[in-house]
Amino acid sequence: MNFEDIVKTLKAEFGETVKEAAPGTVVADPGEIEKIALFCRDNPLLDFKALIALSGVDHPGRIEIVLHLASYGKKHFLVIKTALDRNKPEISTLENVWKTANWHERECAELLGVLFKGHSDPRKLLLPDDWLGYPLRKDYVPPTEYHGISHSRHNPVEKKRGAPPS
Amino acid sequence: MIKQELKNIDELRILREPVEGEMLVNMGPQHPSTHGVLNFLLVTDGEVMHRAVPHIGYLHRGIEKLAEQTEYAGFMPFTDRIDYLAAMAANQAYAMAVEKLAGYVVPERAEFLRVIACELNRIASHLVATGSMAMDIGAVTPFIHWIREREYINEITEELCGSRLTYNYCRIGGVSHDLPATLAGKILLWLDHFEPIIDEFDRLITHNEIFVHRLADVCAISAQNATGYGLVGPNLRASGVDWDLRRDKPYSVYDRFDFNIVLGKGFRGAVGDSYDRFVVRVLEMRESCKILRQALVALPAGEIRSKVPRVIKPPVGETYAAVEAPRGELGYYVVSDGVSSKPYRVKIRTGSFTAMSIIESLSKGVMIADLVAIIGSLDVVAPEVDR
Amino acid sequence: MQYFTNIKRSMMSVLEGMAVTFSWLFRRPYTVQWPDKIPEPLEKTLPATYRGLLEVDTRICTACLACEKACPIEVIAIEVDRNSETKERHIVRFDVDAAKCMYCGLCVEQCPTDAIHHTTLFAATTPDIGDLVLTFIKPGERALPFKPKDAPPAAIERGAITQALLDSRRGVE
Amino acid sequence: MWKLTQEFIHKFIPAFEHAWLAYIAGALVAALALLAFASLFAGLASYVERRIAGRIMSRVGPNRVGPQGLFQFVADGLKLVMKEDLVPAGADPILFRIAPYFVFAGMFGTFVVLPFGAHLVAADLDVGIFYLMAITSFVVLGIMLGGWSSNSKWSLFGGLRSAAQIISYEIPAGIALLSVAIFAGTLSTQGIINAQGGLPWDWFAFHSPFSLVAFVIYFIAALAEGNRTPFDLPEAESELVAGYCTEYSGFRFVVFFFAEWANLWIMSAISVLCFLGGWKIPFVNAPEAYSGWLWILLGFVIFSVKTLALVTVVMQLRWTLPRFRLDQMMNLCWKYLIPGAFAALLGTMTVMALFSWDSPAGIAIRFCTFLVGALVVLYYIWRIVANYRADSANYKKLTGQSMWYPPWRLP
Repeated sequence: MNFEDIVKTLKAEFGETVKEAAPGTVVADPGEIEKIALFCRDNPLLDFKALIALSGVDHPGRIEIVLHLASYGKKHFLVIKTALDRNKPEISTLENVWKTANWHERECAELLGVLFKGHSDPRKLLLPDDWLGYPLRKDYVPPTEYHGISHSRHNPVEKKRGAPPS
Repeated sequence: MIKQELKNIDELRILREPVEGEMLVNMGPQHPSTHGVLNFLLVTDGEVMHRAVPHIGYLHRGIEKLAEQTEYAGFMPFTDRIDYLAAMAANQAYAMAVEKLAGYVVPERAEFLRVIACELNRIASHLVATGSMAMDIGAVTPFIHWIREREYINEITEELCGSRLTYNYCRIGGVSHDLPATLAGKILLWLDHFEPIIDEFDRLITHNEIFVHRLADVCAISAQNATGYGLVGPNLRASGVDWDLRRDKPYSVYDRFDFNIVLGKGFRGAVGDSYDRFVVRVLEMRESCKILRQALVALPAGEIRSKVPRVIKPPVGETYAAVEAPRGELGYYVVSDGVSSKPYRVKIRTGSFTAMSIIESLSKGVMIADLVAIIGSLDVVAPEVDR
Repeated sequence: MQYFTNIKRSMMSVLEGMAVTFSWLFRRPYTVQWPDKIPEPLEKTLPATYRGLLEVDTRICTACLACEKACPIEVIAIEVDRNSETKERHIVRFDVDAAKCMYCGLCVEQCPTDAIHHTTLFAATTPDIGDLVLTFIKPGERALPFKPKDAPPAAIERGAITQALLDSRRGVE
Repeated sequence: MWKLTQEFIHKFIPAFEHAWLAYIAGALVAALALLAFASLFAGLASYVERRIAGRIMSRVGPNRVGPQGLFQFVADGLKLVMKEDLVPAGADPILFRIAPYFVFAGMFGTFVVLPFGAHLVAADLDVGIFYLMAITSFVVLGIMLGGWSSNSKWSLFGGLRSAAQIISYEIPAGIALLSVAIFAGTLSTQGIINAQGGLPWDWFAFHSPFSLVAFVIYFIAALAEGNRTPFDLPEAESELVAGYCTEYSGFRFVVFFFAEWANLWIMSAISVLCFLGGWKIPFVNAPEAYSGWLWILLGFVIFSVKTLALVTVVMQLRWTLPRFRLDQMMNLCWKYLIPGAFAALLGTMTVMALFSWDSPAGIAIRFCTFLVGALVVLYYIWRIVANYRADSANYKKLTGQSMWYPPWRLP
């Protein structure tokens, strides 16, 4: 089932909240995301039973959440993108649609600072529990030490014009 | 005493108050059976576990942040370090992503060389997976035999691309080294030697009754549960879902080879139990041998790298390219802003990350010895989970 | 009945497994007993494409700094100073930090005259990690960048320079 | 040895009237001789097992310490003795220190009854086998103490697992030995051996198909009691790090280590003496023949050859079979071994009641069970040759060398 039919069925269901961006990608607005996700998974025509990846991208004005969906039965793919406001990124969790979203969202939350409303286990996944700041944001300044352990090592092969921190 | 142990982490809010008679055991980061550095907090009642709370992140090197500070071509050696057992798959996926983004065409011979290196790497990775799983169950000998077979593969890749583990064999637009004349013969020689050894391995372990009883019907994962938790690769196929990127989303030259996809058929118990995952990996090794033989015969002549500028500046855009790695789908979502020669964002999707997330839900009422068997059967590799 | 098939099957599979392991007793062990019980030093047996310790032949280095740019983690440091009146460029410093290098081979590909190349050496143990910074130009010396039209000097056996450097670090004469 | 030393003293120092002093001297000599033999065997067994394990895994095994690595166990022993044997914080100091010696006592106690030759036995107690079963329960005590007192959750798991395992496997072992006692009519070890003949089909193992089953069941139960491989749950490397002896280091670990390797000899010695006709020389049946020194020595050689054969089988099992899970191990014991042992007991009794030892039917039954046993061994050897041949041609093509490399040809 190629991309145009997918967009047609989505538009039939959700009207203008779903717009077609690049080939294979659809842009949806954050409020609707849970309903769209449930629809994609349960509709027999679309049958997107697998969420391949949920990634966050930090753009200057907005944080984009990108969902890569795949249907093992129908063998077709779809990318759904939503833009969130950068200073207060909030989106409802997709955990009860795809269970794998649980860990993807925890990782996206701690690395990009996105708040997933209704998430069952909002602890930090990869970073230590008392880590400050969101590392994957563009304006993130890495701390030089953590609990007294310094991050930078003297670069023995220093260049005269100021050695970049290795 | 228990509360004092976990005072600073607000674990207890997640775990309910441990009932009298329950014990919190730390299957800690330095435990022999967690492949790499993982930590399970087991809430057990004697041998039977009520819950296994995984703690990951010990090996988080922030590769995605690193990607934003290195050039497109310079990031290739880092992709080996994501999953050191399947370095070739990571290389190929990254190379494909950037080639699709920048529109470079990979010559025919380079595609074949990539497939050959990828299949060799898949056999080597499955050797370690099945071997270490047998070792976790208690049989030490198969692991050492499999590591010996892997030595032959390391010697072959040493000659092909110079390194035993972190190949760094792909380049954007092709491959770094050409196949030496003598190496094709050596690979075929090794394949003839290797196939009877798999039969011997089957006689030694796969059909061993104690091994079967230790694994059959242990944590069977249903197809629907596997897709829901995003399992990929051999774990997914063992649950009966017929999905293999090499055939369903054909990339590179895989559509020219005929090989069948191994599915879990409940060989000695439920479909999708640990024994199925083990047997699927062993059978997949045989399939890879078939692909290798066909690829070596059909290897065309020609140059191995297309003309690519030294500093790559792809246009604005984003791509997602995925490869069937030994541990499932390994995908790169690369976003470029068209201006700088460094990727704007690289998201790496790995198989072990989702395989690790299913362990917590499986661990209800399971014995500790079985938890060791599940981690082995799901073939979780710590660096791939934490990136 | 399942009771007896279980017994029969386990007896047979234990016997089968024992037969396999016993047959291994008569097969040749695979261990290479490095470093002392092997016919020839291991460096010789490694293939030519092996990416071991880096080595720079400063005589044919054209000081184009391609390798330094290609290296993703700034392991190579080259300093070239220009003599003001004679407009001549000299390589004053060519350091490779072998401890930090990840042997990826990206620098070797960019070098036009194959001055920097991999050797098959891998045993780089030195008392202090600082010693692993291979300085291919002695402090105070200056090397003339190689012009492609000059005649290429005599080729040296690969690995000789780095081995000499490491031996001098370890106090081996 | 005990009686021998006593007669020796009386012969040479006839005026010596303190009988009890001679008694103690005899005991001391016997104890020291047995300790020397046990420790030497424990050390060499550990070396040989590591060599066999090496060769099974196509590697070499220890060959650097001493000629071909023979002194490896001396090096291990010295290393462990010199290491600081620390007591973990919070551990129960007294119990932690006593535990290894309980295990050692339980293990070394069994040597008193084990025969080495016609008259070479420390003390031929007439409660022989009963004494054996009683002493091995000391080992359980020691292991549990070790597990509990080292104040680490993993050792606690190891200790409890081994307690469950050894206690529950003593039942099938006991019943299997019961059928031996009924056959031989006595409990004393020398008596049992005298009741069996020298030729293989005169051994008790081949007395009837049921006694063959009893032999197999006893062998499996002995494996479990020694924590050997299919049952090495207490110190399962992949789950409990090293089980009950995780926290032990230094000399205390040597004692645990010694107990485990000495147990190899005990386990196979009991099997050989009860089922495979001890030190009986094949064609010499008359009891008075076993008085000359040469015959006793020949008896000792045959006894140790049979025991070493069983020891190698146990060693090889360790590198072939995976480990049981706790509930599977209990399931195997209570559902398979114990009913099997009772059936074997009933079987041997009926066969003994129906056919006397020398009646042609008795001989016929003995002979055909022996044939069954021989057939299994021949099939095993045939499978070994088939496995070897399946790979040797390819190996030659790949590496150009012939694959044949007999284990005794050490690199």
